[in-house]
Amino acid sequence: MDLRYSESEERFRAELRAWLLNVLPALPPKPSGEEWHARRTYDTTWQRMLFEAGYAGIDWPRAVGGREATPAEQLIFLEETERAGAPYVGVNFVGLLHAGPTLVAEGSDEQKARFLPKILRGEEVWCQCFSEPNAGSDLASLQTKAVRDGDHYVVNGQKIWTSFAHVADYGELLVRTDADAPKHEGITWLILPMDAPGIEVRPMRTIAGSREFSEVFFNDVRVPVANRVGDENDGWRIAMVTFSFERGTAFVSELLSSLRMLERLADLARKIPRADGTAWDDAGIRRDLGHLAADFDALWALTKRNVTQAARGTGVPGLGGSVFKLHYTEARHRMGDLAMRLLDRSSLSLEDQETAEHVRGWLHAMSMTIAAGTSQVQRNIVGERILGLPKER
Amino acid sequence: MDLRYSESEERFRAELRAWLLNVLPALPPKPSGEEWHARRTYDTTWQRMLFEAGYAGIDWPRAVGGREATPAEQLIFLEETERAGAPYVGVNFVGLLHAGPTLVAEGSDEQKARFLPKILRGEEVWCQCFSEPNAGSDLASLQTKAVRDGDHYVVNGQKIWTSFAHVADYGELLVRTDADAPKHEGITWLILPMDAPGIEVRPMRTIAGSREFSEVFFNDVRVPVANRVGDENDGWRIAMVTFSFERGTAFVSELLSSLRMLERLADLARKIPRADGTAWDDAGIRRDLGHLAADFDALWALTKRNVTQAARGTGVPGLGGSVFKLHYTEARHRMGDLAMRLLDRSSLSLEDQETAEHVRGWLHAMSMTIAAGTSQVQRNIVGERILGLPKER
Amino acid sequence: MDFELSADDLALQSGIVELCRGRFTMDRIRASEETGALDQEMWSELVDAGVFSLRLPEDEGGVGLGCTQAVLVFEQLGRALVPGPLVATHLGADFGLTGIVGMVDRDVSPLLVEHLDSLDRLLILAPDGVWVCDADDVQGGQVDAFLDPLTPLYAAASLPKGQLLASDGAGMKLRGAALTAAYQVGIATAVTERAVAYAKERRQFDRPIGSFQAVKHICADMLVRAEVARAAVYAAGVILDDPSAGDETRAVVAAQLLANEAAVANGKACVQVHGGMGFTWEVDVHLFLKRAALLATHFGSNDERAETMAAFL
Amino acid sequence: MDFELSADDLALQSGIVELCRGRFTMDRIRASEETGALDQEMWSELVDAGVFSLRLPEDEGGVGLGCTQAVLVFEQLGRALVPGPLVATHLGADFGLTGIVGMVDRDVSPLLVEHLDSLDRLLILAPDGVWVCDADDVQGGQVDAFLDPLTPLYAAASLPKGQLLASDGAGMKLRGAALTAAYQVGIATAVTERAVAYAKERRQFDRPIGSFQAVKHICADMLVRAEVARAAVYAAGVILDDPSAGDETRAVVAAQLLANEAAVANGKACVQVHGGMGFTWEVDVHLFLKRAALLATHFGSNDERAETMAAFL
Repeated sequence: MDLRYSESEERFRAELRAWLLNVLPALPPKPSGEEWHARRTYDTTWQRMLFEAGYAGIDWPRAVGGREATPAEQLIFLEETERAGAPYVGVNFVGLLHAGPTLVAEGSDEQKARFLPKILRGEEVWCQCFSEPNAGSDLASLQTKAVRDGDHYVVNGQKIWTSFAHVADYGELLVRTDADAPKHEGITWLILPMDAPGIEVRPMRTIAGSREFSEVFFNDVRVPVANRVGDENDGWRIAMVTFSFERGTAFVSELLSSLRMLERLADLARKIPRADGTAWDDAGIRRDLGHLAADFDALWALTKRNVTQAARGTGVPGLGGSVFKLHYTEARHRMGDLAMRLLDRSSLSLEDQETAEHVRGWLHAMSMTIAAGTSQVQRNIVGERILGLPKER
Repeated sequence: MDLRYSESEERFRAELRAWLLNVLPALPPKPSGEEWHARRTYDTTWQRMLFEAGYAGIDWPRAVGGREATPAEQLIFLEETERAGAPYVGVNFVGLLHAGPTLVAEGSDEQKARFLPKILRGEEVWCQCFSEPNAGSDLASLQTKAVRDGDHYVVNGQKIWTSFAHVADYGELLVRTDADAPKHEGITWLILPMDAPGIEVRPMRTIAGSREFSEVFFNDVRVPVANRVGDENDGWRIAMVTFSFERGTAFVSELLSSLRMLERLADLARKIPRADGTAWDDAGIRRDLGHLAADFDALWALTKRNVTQAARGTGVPGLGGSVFKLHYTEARHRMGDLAMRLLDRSSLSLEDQETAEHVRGWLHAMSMTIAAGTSQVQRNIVGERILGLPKER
Repeated sequence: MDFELSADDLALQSGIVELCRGRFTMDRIRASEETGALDQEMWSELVDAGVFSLRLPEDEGGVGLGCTQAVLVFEQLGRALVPGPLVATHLGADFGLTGIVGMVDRDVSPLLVEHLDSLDRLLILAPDGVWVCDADDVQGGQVDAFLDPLTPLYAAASLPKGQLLASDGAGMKLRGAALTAAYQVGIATAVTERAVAYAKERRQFDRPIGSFQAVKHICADMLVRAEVARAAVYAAGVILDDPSAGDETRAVVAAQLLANEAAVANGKACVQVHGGMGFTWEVDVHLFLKRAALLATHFGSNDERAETMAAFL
Repeated sequence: MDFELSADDLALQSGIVELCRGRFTMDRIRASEETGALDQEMWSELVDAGVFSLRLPEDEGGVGLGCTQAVLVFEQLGRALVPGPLVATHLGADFGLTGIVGMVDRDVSPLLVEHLDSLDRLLILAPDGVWVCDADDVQGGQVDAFLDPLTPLYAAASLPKGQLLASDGAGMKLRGAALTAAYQVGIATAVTERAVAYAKERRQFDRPIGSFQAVKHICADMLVRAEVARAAVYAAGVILDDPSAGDETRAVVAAQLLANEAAVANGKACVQVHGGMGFTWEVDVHLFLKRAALLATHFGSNDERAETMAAFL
C-alpha cells in the first residue's frame, strides 16, 4: 500500500498545476446559477480549453482521443482542478462520464466517429433520458415506448430528472421496444437528437429553487434506427455496462468541495457570537465539526482504495461506490444540519452568498440520499451483493 | 385535558404515602442480584404486605380480590412506590400482570378460586413459558407439543427466556395441540405446575452477568386437562387478550427510575474532572443530558395520555405502547452510550455500585430494543396497524 | 388526571380542522407564494374563527379558553401550514393589540422581521420587557432571497424604542413557545400523513413502496416523533393553565425542543419517502420543512433549550 | 499511489488469518475467561509469529516491516479477538523490551492496569515521556468485577517512577493508537460477519431474517462503518511509515475515532441482529462489544479525538 504519488504522477500534477495557473485567470466569470445558456457556453469553453491542452476525456482511451490517464492521475486531475477553483464538468457531465464511455464500449464505428470528438471538444452537450415518473428506483419498469417505422423508431412517453435538457444537443434515451418481454429484456438504448420535432422540455424547479432538471415529453418523436446503440432490446445491458465503468471517482470533486465547505463552516463558527465568545468555544460544536473532518478524511482514503481496486480489478466492481455513497451522503446530511444549527436565524435570509451556500448545501444533501440510487436501494445493494443476504420475497 | 389529580386521587396518594413511610423501614435489606431464593422471599413478603394493606392487584377487579383502582390511581401507585424506593413487582410480575389478568378474563371459576388469591397474597409465583429458540419475534410458530392422553396433556419441547423459572410455582405455557392447523390456530394455553416431573430448568447467563432467564426443557411432562385455560387450540386468542389489557402502565416504574438515573448521571458529570473543571462544563455533555430529560418528560406525558386513552377506550388499544417503547428504548440506548462516554476508563471496573449501575444500564438498554417485540417488529406494528401501510409480501 | 381531549376540546378541534380543510387549502395558501403578502381575507377568517381571541375573557370579546385549547388550535393551523404571524398576533391580543401583529427579538442578530409589510404592529422582545411599535415605524428593507417562500423577510438596521407593554416578558414567551411548538407538531403530523399517503400510492418493483420495511419504518419513526412531541406539547398547554401540575418552563422548553426536532426531522424524512418528487418545488413537502426550520428559530435555539433542560437536572 | 494490499501484504495477511483461524479459536480464547490469566502458550505463538517484532529491523531479530503491515496484522488479531496487551508489547519491542508488556497512562484516573498479573514489564505514559517499570513493582489489587471478561483489571494506588525510555512519547502513542484502531476494525468486521451469518441462518416468519430490509439494512450499515474505518486505518498505517503522504496525527486520530465508533456501534448492532441470543453470555458477541468499549478508552477518548480533528479545521 502506497499513498505517495509516483514520479511520473507528480510530473503530471506539476504540469497540470502550471497549466491551471496559467489559463484560469483568462476564464470569464462564472455565470450565475440560473443562466443556463451562459453556463453551457462557460462549461463548453472550459472543455475546449481542456481539449486543447490534452486533458479532455481524462479516462477515455487514447484510440478515441482521450488521455487514458491512470486512475491515480484522474484523482490528481480532480484534486488539482478543485484546488485551483477550475470549473466542474458541468453540462458536459453526461457526455464525458456517461454517454461517451457507453459509445466507446458499445457504439458502432460510425457512432464513435460522429459523436465522441464533439463531446471531447465541447461542441455538443448531452443529457440523460432514463428516469420516468413511474420508474425511479425501479428504472427497468420504464414505459416510454418506441415503435419501429421503417428506418426510424417512433417514440412516445415521458422522461423526468433530465439535467441540462434545455441546453443539450443529444440525449441518451432508454425506450421500451418490447412490451411483452420481461422488463429488463425489452429496453433499447437510443441516441436522441434533442431538436427532433415532438420533444417538449419543461424545466422543473427544485426545493433549492434551481431549474437544472426537466421533464421531457415525447410525442411521435422520430429517431433514426442508425442512432440505436447495440441491439434492439439489449439496452438494459448497455446501460449497466456504463455503470460498471465507474472507477470510484464519481464523488471526488464533491468530496473535496465538501471538505472545503466544512473548513468554511469552522471559520463561520469562529465568528458566530455566543453568550461567552463564539460558537467555536462550544466543545460540542467543535466536536461535531471535527468528527465531520474525520469522516471526509476517511472517505478520501476510501476513494483511493476504490480507485486502486477498480484499476487492479480487485474488490467487487462498483460496489465500493455504494459504501462510499451511503456514508458520504449521511455525512452531508449531518453537515447540513450542523450548518443550520450554527446559522440559526441567519439561515432565513439567503442574500449573503456564504450563508446561501450552506443553506442550499443542507437542502442539496436531501437530494443526495435520493438521486443515483436512494440510500434504501444502496443498503439493499450492499446487503445483497456484498454481504450475500437473501433478497426479500 | 387535565393533569391534576382529583381530590379522591390525592387522598389515595396521601394514604399510600403514609403507609409506605410507615412500613418500608421494616423491610429487610434487599438481597443482591443473584440470590434468587432470597429475592423470591423478599418480593413475596412485600406482596403480602401490599395485600394486607389493600394494595394487591391494584388493577384487578374487586370481584377477584383486586383493588380495581382507576388508571390514574395506578399511576399514583407506581409513582409513589418508585419515589419511596419500595420494591418493584419482581418475581410477582407474571402472576400479577400477565397470568393473573388472563385467568380473570378467561379462566374457569375453579381456576380463579384456586390461583388468584395465592398470587395476590404472594404465596405462589408464576413464570412465563411462551418463547422458544425458534419462535422469538414469530411467537406463533412455537413448536412445543402437547398430546392428549386421557385427562392429561403430555408436553415435550423447549422454552426459553423464562424469567424466574427456578423460583416459580406455576408457569403460563403455550403449546401446540394441532400441528396441522394454521400456526395461530393450533395453540393451547395451559397452567403448568413447575414441580411436574420431566421439567428441567437451566438458567442462562446474560451479557450483564445476571441469571434471571432460563431455558425450560419438557420431557413427557403431564399437565392435567383441568389446567387448560379456554378451549383447546384457542390459546393464541387468549394470549392476545392479556396483551390487550395493557393499560399504558407497563414501563412506568422503569421510566421513573430512568429519570432518577439521568439525575444521577448529571451529578456524576458534575464530579468528573476534565481539563478545565468538570464534564458538566462541557456544553455538549450538558445538552445531551438535557435532551434526555426532555425525552423522559415527554414520555411521562405520553404515558398519561396512553393511560387515559386506555381508560376511556379511545385511541388504538395497545398501540400507544409501541410508540412509547420505540422512543423510550431508543432514549435508553442514548443514555447508556452517554454514560459510557462520561465514565470513560471508569466504566471498566464494576466494583463501584454507581458505576456498575450505569454500565449495566448501557448493556440492559440493548435488551430493551429486543425483548417484548424488537424495535423492528414494533416499527412494523406502528407502520401497519396505526398508519395502515401494506404488509410486505 | 384525564389527559385526553374533553368533548369541548374535540368540538373545538374538529371546528378548526373543518375550517382549515374547507377554507385554507394548499392552493389558497400557495397563492401568496407569488405576492409575498398575507391573504387579508384569510386573516379575517382566522380573526372570525377566534384564533386570536381564543384566550381572552368572554367579556372582552374573547372565547374564554386556555392554553390547553390554544395548543389544539395551533396544532391544526400548523397541520394546514396557515401562514402569517399567528403566534405574535395571538400573544398581542393579551395586551389588547388588534390587527396583524408581528414579533422580533431585539437582541437577536440579524434583525429579521417576518411579514413586515403586512403588519400593523410589532412586538419587540427585550431583556427589559415586551414593547410594541407601529410597523410603519420600522425601517426594514425586503430581503430578496429567503428560506421559507411563505414568510417574506425584512432586514432592519435598528428598531424604534416603542411603548412598554410589560416589564416581564417571561410568561408571554412561554405561551408563545408553547403555541409555536404546537404548530410544529401540526407540521410533523402533516408531513407524516403525506409520507404515508405517498407510500401507499407510489408503486415500485410492482408493489406500494410502503410495503417495504425500509420505507415503512421511516414512516413509523415519523409517527413516533410526532406523538412523543404531541404529548409534551399538550402537557405544556395544560401546565401553563395550571402551574400546580408541573414546572411551566420545563414543560414548555421540553415540548418546543422535541416539537422542533420532530417537525424538521419528519420534514426531511418526508422528502426522502417522496424520492425525487420530494425534491421538487411543486410538491408541498418543502414548504412544511422550510417553515419548520424557520419556526425552530423562534424563542431561542434548540441548543439553548437543551441547556435549559439540563439546568433542571 | 496504489492503495491496495501488495502481494507481500496479502501473503502476510493470509498468514495471520491462518494462524488465528487454526490456533486462536474462540474456544481457546474463551478458556481464559475462567482463569483470568493470559494463555502463555498462545502468547508464545504470537511471539513466534512475529507479531511483536514485526517492525524491528531484521538485524535485531525482527521482520523489518512497517506500520502499513502492522495494522493489517492487528486488524486480524482483532477479528479473532486475541486477548492480552498486544499493542503495548508490540510498542515495547521498539525499546528492546521483551516478555509481556503492559501499558498505563499515569495521568488517567482511575489507575487501572490491564492484565497486571500476567505482565513482565509495564510501560508508563506520562507528560514527560515514556517510562518502564517491572510489573512486580506495581502494587495493584485485582478488581473483582470488570467489564471485559477477557481483560482482568488491577487498581493501583500509585505507580513506581520507573526508568525513562523516551522523553517524547508522541510518536509511540500515535503508533499505538493506529494499532488499536486496526484491532477495532477487526472487531467491527468480525461482528459484521457474525451478524450476517446469523441473519442468513436464523428463520422467523418462514424466511431468513436477513431477507427483511429491517435486518438487511442494519447489516449494510455495519459494513459501511467497518469499510470507512478500515480505509482510514490503512491510510494511518501508510502515513506513519511515510509522513510525506499526510499529517500523522490527523490520520491516526481520524482512524481511531471512526474505528472505535465502528467497533462499538457494530457490536451493539450485532446484539440487535441476534435478538435474545445476542444478549446471552454464551454467544460470543458481547465479548467483542466489551473489548471494543475497553479499547475505545486507550490513548484518549473519542471526545478528545473529535476535538483534535477540529483543531485541523
